[in-house]
Amino acid sequence: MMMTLRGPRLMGLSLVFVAAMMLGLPTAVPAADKNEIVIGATLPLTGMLSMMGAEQKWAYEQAAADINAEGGIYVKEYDKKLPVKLIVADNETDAGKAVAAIERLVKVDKVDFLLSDSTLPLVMPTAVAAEKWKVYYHATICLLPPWQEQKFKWSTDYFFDGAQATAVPFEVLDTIPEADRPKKLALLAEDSTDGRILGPIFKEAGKQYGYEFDYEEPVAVGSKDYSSQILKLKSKGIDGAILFAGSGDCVTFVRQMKEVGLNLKYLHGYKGTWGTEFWNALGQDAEYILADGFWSETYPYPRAEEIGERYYQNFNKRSVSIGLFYALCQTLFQAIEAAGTLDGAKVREAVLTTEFKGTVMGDIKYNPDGTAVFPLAAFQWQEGLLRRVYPFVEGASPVLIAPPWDKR
Amino acid sequence: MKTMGQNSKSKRRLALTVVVVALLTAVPGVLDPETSYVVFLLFSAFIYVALAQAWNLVSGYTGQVSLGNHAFFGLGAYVIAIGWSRGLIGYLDPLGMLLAGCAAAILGILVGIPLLSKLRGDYFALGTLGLGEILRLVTIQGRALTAGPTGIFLPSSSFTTIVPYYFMALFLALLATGVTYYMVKSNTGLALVATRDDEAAAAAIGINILKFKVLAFAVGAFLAGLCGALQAYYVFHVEPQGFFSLSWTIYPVLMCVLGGVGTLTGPVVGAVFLTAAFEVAKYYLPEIHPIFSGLLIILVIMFLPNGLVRLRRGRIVRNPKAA
Amino acid sequence: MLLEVANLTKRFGGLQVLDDVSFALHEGEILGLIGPNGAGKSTLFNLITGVYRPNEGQIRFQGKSLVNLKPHRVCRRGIARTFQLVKIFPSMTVLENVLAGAVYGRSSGRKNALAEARGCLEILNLAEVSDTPAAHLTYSDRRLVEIARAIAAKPRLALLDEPLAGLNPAETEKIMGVIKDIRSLRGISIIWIEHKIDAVFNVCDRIVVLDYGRKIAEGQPREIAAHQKVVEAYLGEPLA
Amino acid sequence: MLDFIPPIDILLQLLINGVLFGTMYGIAAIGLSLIFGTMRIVFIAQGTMIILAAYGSFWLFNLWSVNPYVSILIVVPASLIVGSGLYQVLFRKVAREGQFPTLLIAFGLMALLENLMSVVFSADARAIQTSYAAYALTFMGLKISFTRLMAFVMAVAGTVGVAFFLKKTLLGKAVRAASENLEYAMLVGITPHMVNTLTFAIGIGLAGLAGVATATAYAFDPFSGFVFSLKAMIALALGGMGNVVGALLGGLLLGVIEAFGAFFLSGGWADVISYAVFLLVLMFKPEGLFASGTSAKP
Amino acid sequence: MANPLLNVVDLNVFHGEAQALWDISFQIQAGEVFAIIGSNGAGKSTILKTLAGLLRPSAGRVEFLGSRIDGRSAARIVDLGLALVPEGRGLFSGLTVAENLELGAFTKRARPLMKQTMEEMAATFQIIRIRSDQLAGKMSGGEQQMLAIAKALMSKPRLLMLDEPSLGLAPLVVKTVFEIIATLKQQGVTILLVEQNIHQALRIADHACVIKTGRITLVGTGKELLSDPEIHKAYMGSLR
Repeated sequence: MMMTLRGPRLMGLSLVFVAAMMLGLPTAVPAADKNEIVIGATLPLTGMLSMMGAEQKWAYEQAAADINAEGGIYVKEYDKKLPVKLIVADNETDAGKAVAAIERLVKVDKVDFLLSDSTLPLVMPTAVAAEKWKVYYHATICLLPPWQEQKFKWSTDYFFDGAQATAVPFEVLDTIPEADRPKKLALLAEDSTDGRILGPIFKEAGKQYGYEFDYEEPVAVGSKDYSSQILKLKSKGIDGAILFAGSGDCVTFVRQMKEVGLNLKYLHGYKGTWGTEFWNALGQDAEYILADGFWSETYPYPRAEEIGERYYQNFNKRSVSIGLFYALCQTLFQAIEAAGTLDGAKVREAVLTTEFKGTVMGDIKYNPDGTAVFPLAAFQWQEGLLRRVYPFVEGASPVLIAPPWDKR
Repeated sequence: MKTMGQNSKSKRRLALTVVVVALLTAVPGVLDPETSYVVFLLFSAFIYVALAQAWNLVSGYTGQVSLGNHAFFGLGAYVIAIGWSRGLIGYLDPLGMLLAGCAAAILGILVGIPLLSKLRGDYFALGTLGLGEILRLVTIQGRALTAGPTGIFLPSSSFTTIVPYYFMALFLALLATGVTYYMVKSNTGLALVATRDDEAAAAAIGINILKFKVLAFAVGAFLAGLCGALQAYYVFHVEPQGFFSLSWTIYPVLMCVLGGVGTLTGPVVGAVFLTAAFEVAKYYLPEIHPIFSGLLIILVIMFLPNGLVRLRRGRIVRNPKAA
Repeated sequence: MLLEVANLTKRFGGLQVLDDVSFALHEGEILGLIGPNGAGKSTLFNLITGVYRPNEGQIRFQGKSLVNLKPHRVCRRGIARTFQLVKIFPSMTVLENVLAGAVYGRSSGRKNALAEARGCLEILNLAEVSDTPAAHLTYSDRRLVEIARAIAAKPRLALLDEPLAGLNPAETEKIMGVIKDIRSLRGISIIWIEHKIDAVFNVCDRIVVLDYGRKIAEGQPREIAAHQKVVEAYLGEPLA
Repeated sequence: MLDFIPPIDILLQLLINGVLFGTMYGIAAIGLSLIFGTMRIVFIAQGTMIILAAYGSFWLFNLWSVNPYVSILIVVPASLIVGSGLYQVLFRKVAREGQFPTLLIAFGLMALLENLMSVVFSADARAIQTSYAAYALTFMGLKISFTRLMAFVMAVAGTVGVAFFLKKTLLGKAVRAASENLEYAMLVGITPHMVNTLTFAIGIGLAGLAGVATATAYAFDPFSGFVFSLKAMIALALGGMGNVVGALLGGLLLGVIEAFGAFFLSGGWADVISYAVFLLVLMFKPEGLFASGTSAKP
Repeated sequence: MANPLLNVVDLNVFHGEAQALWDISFQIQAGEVFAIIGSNGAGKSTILKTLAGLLRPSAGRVEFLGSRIDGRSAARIVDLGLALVPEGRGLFSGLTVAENLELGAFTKRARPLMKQTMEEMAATFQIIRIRSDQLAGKMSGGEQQMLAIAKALMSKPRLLMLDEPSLGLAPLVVKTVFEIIATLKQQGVTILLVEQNIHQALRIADHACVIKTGRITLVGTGKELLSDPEIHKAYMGSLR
């Protein structure tokens, strides 16, 4: 077997090499005198969710730049305004990597606070990590029930309320004259964490509004072929549906719907239908399809329009989510100022007790259990633009019924 | 072999190993584990050492290219998650981890027997690759037992310090290396290497080829299962996507290849080196480091196909006459 | 009777490689197995050692059938072999090669096996190179290692497949001596496939001749040398 | 879960859908089969190459309004060149080193391309939007997607083209000869590098064709290639390695299995079934379901 | 003597780290049949493989038509006109007879002449006419051997090398093979023949050499060697 005996020496060498690399990693000196607030975030900058991560990162950076333009956040403990330093680490759209990235933010970058990662499969493990290292984690885009179940002490979660969010389609449907309403509804929720959690809640909400699903089945993630399912829908005479799936899957689904000739008067997409890319991929076929959204630049709140416009200037497209991330930063900054300290526990306390006024999401108030909710919006593709149809506050458009494919 | 008059050499090696282990044991005492990132990095490096060693045993010493490490890793993690969430095992429970390892080993045996008795190398690699995919899909469909795509959340309030993780990972790395060393140095090693070198000749001297292939495969699975179990305890959230990720196979393979396949120190060197290299890449190239990793894989294979450890040996004993 | 081969037939697809071959081997005998290329000699070895299964016929070793046994089982019954194309374990040292034979043959315990292995290396004059990686050996030493590995398994019967192929006269002499030693020192019976017929004639007790899968002659070397069919088989046709 | 017995036309529709989609697996599998047959390389990046070609077609359409079916004329030749380049740069040197170096290089290439594409093109799902993108022909009451039918036609044309090349041209015969016995092939004057370059070019050329088919008929993102590769491997295992027609048939079979699995169970289980079939075939019939009766070697 | 067609000078070849050939030298004149004979493992096939460019010599040189070919690729060598029918016949068993023949004419030099050569082959070899669409692997051993020779001839060789063309064939078929070789000789094809069927080989050979353990031990005309007692000793040892 001729074992090589030079291994140990090589190993020693490589240990030296590793040590050298460690030194190469910049290590923050724990400052006796604070001159900045370090806020870290792990985000999917690469991998499947890198689009979302990029958007979220942009919103965080805007908020940090905006507050720094005002000189920073006044912290009573130091009796001065401290600028915000934002550090974003990549999680490669992988929970394990996200946890490792938190470890680095905490130990190398010595962050004072953590801002939210993206989507439940990444937010939950990072919330656990924050719990381990006792750093305050200001989270969002994580369905509330799983988060509540864990009884986290070091994080909060700002997200839509399941009951409200799942009621949206029914509230919208209720605005349609009874004769035009779809008769048979289907619930198609993606076979993922979110889909599994939301599925039953949709049913519950439907019941409350007097709607029943005549068909429901999980939708396989990333499948290139949904025709089997669409055939089932057709054979059951379905004419309205809620589709919870990623954007690629939604594109495939809608295309095959048209191919197979399944006519839906009302298709309310969740998660996969709001992107500009969805429209680009489907063109006119996307018309009349509804989409969810965390936020709208048509909201009548301070700076909402401005932030939306800034995003448009930068990326030449509209977003229905950046406002949420921007508002998340706004509430964190306000809470830090209110707490007057960089102590995580106290800032969390401040988050729970402060009434946040005038964010781009409107006013926000956290519950004692660490959650806060915002209303989920609904949009409909009309002439290539997302028109807000819900909530029915100022600026909302009426919903349109989709004609059959051959009548368009 | 110690009977071969290499006593002084093996003593020196032993001494060096003891010194290194002693130094590593002292790390959490010297550096504050709660604030030092190095402790964490070493923790993840140790897990990779163990995983790389597990693959090395199967593929390096036995010559069966397995791409199923992540299947066993994920299975180990799920055993912990399911057991702990139902109160059957506890936090950082050694018995639970043993159970996880055994579950992985049993799966290894069940799958190994038909795959290893029927398949040539390429097919075996594909078959094991398929195994990981199947487990991932089955856990997604696993409803209440595996909590589907959501995965299982574990009581994170149990966490107090990273120190026990550090030592457990160190132990796993040592265990994997030790098991490999023991298996290779013992009669088993003779059978494994004989099988790799020439199956017909191995069978002709009385070696039950299938038995040893399956044995190595099962031991590799056991070690990977243990690693998965520890990772489950560390992340507190076991879900299909991350725990059945192919990277739990590919990175260890890459580490082995970089360090030297079929050598004892190769996987150790490779794992430590690459953990550090990826870390640095991630820090300086946050948005494009996977491109760098891909490039690194290609470059390593193209220019160091025999790894660092082999490279040195090759230079020393090269026979000038060889055509 | 140590080994009895009865009516052995083997076909590969349509090709009849062995056709109704029968012979027997007595305890302590050295049996030469000769015949032109393609006569089916190596196939016979592969049938005895369980690499192939016969289409028809029986193989009995010490009274028990070997048919359907896997190669490693056959070895544990007490039959070791070498290969026509030398098969050593190149990434092991010489001692490790032989040790593997001792450990998995019929020795018990590592210590005994080690002693056994060293003993075999002694017999074959390989002690000096025992720590050399097998990959670095000369061709003739590889042959020797292969034989040493086979006898380290403590067989009752050793099947040697052209151990002299590719060796020069001095090396040939050496291995012929070794073959005799194996029997006299260890009491191992031998079936020996060889093309170097003079060597076979000098060493073997009896000879079996195969041609086109059939046994065409069997007997003592002197008888075989005079056997018309044998000469024809070898030289193509009767000498002028 | 069988809550109703489906009428025959639905079963037929399922069959058609399965076949139409299965050709995509099939054409990917043929490329893999060629590369595997001559070089023993398990080219796991094949799916990613398909996606890369799909992006090629996508951008040609979006930036220069090149009709996606016309883009075949650009994408496929480009793929041929990329393929031979890949062999020359990545595999020529390593091809002799054995199995896992080449596997790892293919994996590295996959990681590299996936992330490169996600950085350059963004990770958004894309699809080509044409007037006929969701148009379906009606044939005896059955709906047949136009783009999928075209994809099917392209796949069949690709298969026929490759089969013709292998059967009827001297170079094609040389490829078959070399994958049967490289040494014998060298003795008649065939150089391994020539054959390898050729097969890699064709393999990636097929990926190019599959890429155009993907871009026109399906939505794709930078990361959807890996699953494609895995499915192509399954198709390959079903069809028997190194067997062009078998690979296509394997793909069709897989497509049909998935279509029926998705209908009768659910999408998630359909994948489980296809992997289970894969493992079972590997375990019990590793020569593939459509292996021609070549005599089992002793 | 005129310039030889093939001139082999002091060829040394290694198999891995074991030397297989030592200082092999011989010449072949255009139009003659040259035989290399020797027992199994003596190194005959190694010589042919080296000449064909499949193995690289570590020392020595090979001149063909006055220019050096050692170290050139196999493809280049066959294009120059050195065709080898290897042991095992070198056929592509999954390809048809016609396809095998076409590939025989793969070289740049032979390709333009493919059609014409094919007709010539069909005239010489009956089987090609009848069974051109049959898979080569499905033919009998004798037919395969004919096809293998025809395939090699498709490359329009200046020197045809045959490695044990009679191996594994029934006596009657062997006779036919040698008849073919004789016909080729008459047609002026230069042939390098490796055989263990020494009588047939020497009878047809103009010149021959005997190789033993990698070294040439005897050289002479076919007739001289045929009556040389050493030959019989080399094969049959003390038989005489």
